[in-house]
Amino acid sequence: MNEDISIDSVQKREKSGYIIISLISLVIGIFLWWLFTEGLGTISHKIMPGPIRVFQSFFSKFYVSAPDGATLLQHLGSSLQITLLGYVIGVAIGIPLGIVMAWYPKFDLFARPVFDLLRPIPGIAWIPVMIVLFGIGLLSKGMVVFLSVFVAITINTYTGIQQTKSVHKWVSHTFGASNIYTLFHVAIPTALPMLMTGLRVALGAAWTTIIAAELLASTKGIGFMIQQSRGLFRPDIIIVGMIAIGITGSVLGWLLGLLEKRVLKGRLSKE
Amino acid sequence: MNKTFWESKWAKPISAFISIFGFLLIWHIGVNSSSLGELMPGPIDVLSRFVGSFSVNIGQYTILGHALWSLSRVAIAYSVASFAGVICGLAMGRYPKFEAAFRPYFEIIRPIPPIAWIPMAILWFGLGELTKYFLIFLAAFSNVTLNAYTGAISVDPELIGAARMLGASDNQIFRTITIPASVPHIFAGMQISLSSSWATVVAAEMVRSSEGIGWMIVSGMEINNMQQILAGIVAIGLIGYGLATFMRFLERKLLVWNERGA
Amino acid sequence: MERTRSIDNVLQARDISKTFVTDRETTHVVEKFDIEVKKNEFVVLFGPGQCGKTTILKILAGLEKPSTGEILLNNQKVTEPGPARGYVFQSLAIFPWLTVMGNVEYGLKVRGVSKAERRERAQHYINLVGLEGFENHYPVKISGGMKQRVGIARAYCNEPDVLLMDEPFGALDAQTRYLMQDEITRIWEKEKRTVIFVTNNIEEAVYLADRIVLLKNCPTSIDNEYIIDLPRPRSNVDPKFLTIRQEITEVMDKTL
Amino acid sequence: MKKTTMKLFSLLIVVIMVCSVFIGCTAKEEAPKDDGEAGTSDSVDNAVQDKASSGDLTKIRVGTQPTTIGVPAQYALEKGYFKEEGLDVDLVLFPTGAPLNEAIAAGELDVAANGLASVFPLANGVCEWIGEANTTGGMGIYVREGSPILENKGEIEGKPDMYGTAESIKGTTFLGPIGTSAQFNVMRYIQHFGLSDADIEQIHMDHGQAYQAYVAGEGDALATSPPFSYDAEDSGFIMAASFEDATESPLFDGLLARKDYSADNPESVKAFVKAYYRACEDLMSDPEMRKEYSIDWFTKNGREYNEETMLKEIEDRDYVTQSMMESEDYSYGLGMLAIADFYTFDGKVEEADLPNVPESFNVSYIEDIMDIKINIATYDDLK
Repeated sequence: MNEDISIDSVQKREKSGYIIISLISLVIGIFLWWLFTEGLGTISHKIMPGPIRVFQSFFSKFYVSAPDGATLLQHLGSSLQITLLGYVIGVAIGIPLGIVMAWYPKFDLFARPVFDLLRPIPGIAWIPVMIVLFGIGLLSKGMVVFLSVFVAITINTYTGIQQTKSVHKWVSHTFGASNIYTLFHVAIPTALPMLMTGLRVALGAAWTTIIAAELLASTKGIGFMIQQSRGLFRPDIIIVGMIAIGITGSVLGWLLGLLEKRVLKGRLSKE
Repeated sequence: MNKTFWESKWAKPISAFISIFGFLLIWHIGVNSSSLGELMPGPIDVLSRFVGSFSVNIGQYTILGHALWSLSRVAIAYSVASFAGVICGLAMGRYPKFEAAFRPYFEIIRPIPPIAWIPMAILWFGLGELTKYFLIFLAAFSNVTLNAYTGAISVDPELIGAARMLGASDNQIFRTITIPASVPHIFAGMQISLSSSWATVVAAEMVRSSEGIGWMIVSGMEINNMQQILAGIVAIGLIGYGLATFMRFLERKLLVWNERGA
Repeated sequence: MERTRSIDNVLQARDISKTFVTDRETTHVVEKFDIEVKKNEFVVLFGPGQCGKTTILKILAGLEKPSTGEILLNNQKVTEPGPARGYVFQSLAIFPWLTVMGNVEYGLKVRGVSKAERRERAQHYINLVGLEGFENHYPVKISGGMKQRVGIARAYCNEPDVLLMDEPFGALDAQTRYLMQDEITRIWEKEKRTVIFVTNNIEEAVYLADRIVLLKNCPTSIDNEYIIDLPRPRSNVDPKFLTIRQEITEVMDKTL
Repeated sequence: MKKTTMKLFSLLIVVIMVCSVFIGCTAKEEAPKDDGEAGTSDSVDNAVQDKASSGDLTKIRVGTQPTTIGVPAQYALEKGYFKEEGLDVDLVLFPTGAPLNEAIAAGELDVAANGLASVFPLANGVCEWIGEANTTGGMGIYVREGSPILENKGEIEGKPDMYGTAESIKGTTFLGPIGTSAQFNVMRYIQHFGLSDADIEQIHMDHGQAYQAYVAGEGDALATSPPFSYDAEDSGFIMAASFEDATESPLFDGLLARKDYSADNPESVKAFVKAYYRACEDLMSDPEMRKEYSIDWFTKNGREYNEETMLKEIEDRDYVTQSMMESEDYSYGLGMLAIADFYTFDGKVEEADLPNVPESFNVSYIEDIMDIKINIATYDDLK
């Protein structure tokens, strides 16, 4: 049964000269945003703060800890800490599980049903369970992130291993290589590109689940910052939080993309 | 168990039953033997609560009513998102100028998870259904657009060459070649979006609701009723699994011409 | 080679050359290529390996723009591809989401021919290439050889003035290849069309061609020509066939 | 044929659309209207009901919490006091003040009965403070047996039964919702010992979850309010500091009205205030009825009370009555000013917004209804 792999990488069309159009459309967008909020004031700043106020708050948030008790970087640090905790555990468990499930059909028969049932359950639904199991500290939030990472990694590893061409397996077996040897020297190298994509997709999943994790009990973190400003009539801080999440998410994805290119150098053969 | 058991058509269902039963057993032992017991209900209580909730109301509906509510929210938002996503994705593929104009906003929206949009969605759309549709729409839209776009720009140039040789104009090529060729991509995108939409329904129903599976979990959190929470989680898992299987079935039926290789 | 402007020239190409310029390097692929093809003439462009033959064909079809020179179709200058020139791709290029009938009638459909008429004409060409009974099959369900027949039928059905074929049998196994060579000869004799056929297989060239244009290696240019006036269907054991083949092979060895 | 794939594909979309709309409607029709629970009641049903009664009523959306502040609103709704005043009330419940504020900001509510969190809509000039509804008692900070904080008592003069010293409180982890009275309680408590929020850890959780987590052994101290404060006492936790000792300012839950709504339809707001205070008078006059009524409504909204805890709450929390407001030492809005002034320390209320709070005090409704004069607090009363 073929897994639906979440295509995360966006195949860029050749570097077209349309960058200018993108910039223009962005500028127009921001201008319209400004016009309807601070310009004409048609939308009250309580519903939608203007770009100037948002960027003011964005830069002031770097050194001001009002109103939620920590600066933007402290929040980011706390969120990243939880994300990486969950990510590392998720990768450590997800990759081996994905490999074993793909390589040993019998194990797959048993592991797959439970995995498929747990897979659609979002991180946020696990929050109460995690409170009970791991309390309200760093670990329980890390576990919520772990779940989303674990699912993404296992799927991609599983699909990667399954892509190993049977002809390669036969070649290795004809040389008398054992099943394990073939796994390590044929299947895993073939799965490497898919694995790398998995790492990037999983980091994306981890970063998006952090907000859910921080709805749990938290004293810091971007999710907490957003959650706090909801009751305080500070939509500008909410938007600052969203921008921070968006930028960090893209930067993380970009970094992993670089790693992927270096690791796979010439191997990114177009099938 | 002779050799052929593994190949026989019974292998899958039986092993599925064994593995799920094993999981419940581990859960049962874990709860009863450790201090976890006071706070965490065992599988028997949860499953009985889950089955019970088909007849007994939780809040205003039975679990079926909640499931229908959640499904209707997902169905409406998902179909609008798929429709918009396909149009946007193909348009981005077809008209590079549109892509250049639309891409900055798409790249900004994509990394921000639906949950982070809740506060602004409430300010813009209030506390009612529209906010929930908006959140689920966000979850589904980016994947469908991405896949429609990838489909549109990765059409085999030979096919386009062949169509051009047969006298097709650019528009005809787009309509009769690019769109059908990207249907497999679009469908893959719709499958991924359906699972992400279903996962977002919990977050969407955290926004002031009085019905839905997500509400069941959220209100369970408020009144500390672990059984209700776990029953909700079981429901989300089962329905999520069912939706994924349904989409795969649909694909086999609809894309009969597409040999979906590994 | 005299440059006549005789009226029966269907396709003419005058000092065509092509250089591909990429940021890393520039490659001259085609140099000083001229050709004149008469109505219903079966011309084979024969040359070793994969260097420029397909590019020339794509230029003749209008799929590729030449760096210099021009193409004349029925003595009019042409720059864009069009239905007047049919193309059969080496990679088959069959539309997987259309059935056999859908593929064959695609050209007519796109030009707005009524359903009844195009159905009838498409059926004619499906029968011509021997695919009766497979009209409603999807390409994924039929063999390589049959897919190539669909390609040929699809090109024919558009009733082009010239049929351009880029090593159409390259991907087929030897046995199917011989069969298809006979098939194409049968189809061609039944419905005469001007054909320009690219191949790197000498036997196929001699078996099919009225006239073989020998191409030198990169950058490709015309070496010389051979007129094959053997009656059809030819047989590759016929002594005359063998001598011509031998001759051309010797000439080819010299140019490598 | 190429047509079929497109046809099937669009068919799929249509099928999904149709079945979703169908599901949506059937599910909605079955929905029996249930006022008790946080029913986002269906305005269509309301209008139909009322057409029968005298004249049509004006619609008003009221937000509150299933706590002391919400009881009079629910009572007035059930007893029909609102209807008598010509109001068709759509009552919406929220777990704490923060989401209620959010609903106000989203323009989803016209008036609200809210707690300490009301300071934010006042400071931001979104709402008017149109009435104080009940005193807030029974809140406090609780710690477990053997907590270091309990070692010394009465360190702060004038506060004999307040526990703790700077050293024992430093580094403590407090559980409780931020932006509400619980946090205010913690901040003022540690201020007495010269500590600030950098010295402690405040974990934000709603009351229910916070209590549950504290019982499960999480965190060092619990800042909570009824009924959880009474449950905490029952399970043997000790009150390190009561809300009154820590904050020294009488805090009132009260009534908010969006400024634009209040400007456009003062009669509806006045009618609401009138019916609300009428309910307060009833509840204060008959404590037995108040106990029964409150227990029933609170438990229905997932807040378990028993006889004993309810009696404690009634003892700790009085509803504001006319006689109370007439008395000399009653100073309208003093609690709100104290809170607003306090919240400027961590930027939750900006310095520049401080004047908005007194400006938002609007006692005209009460003074018209009860024909009395209320003296209003100012910042210098705080000194």
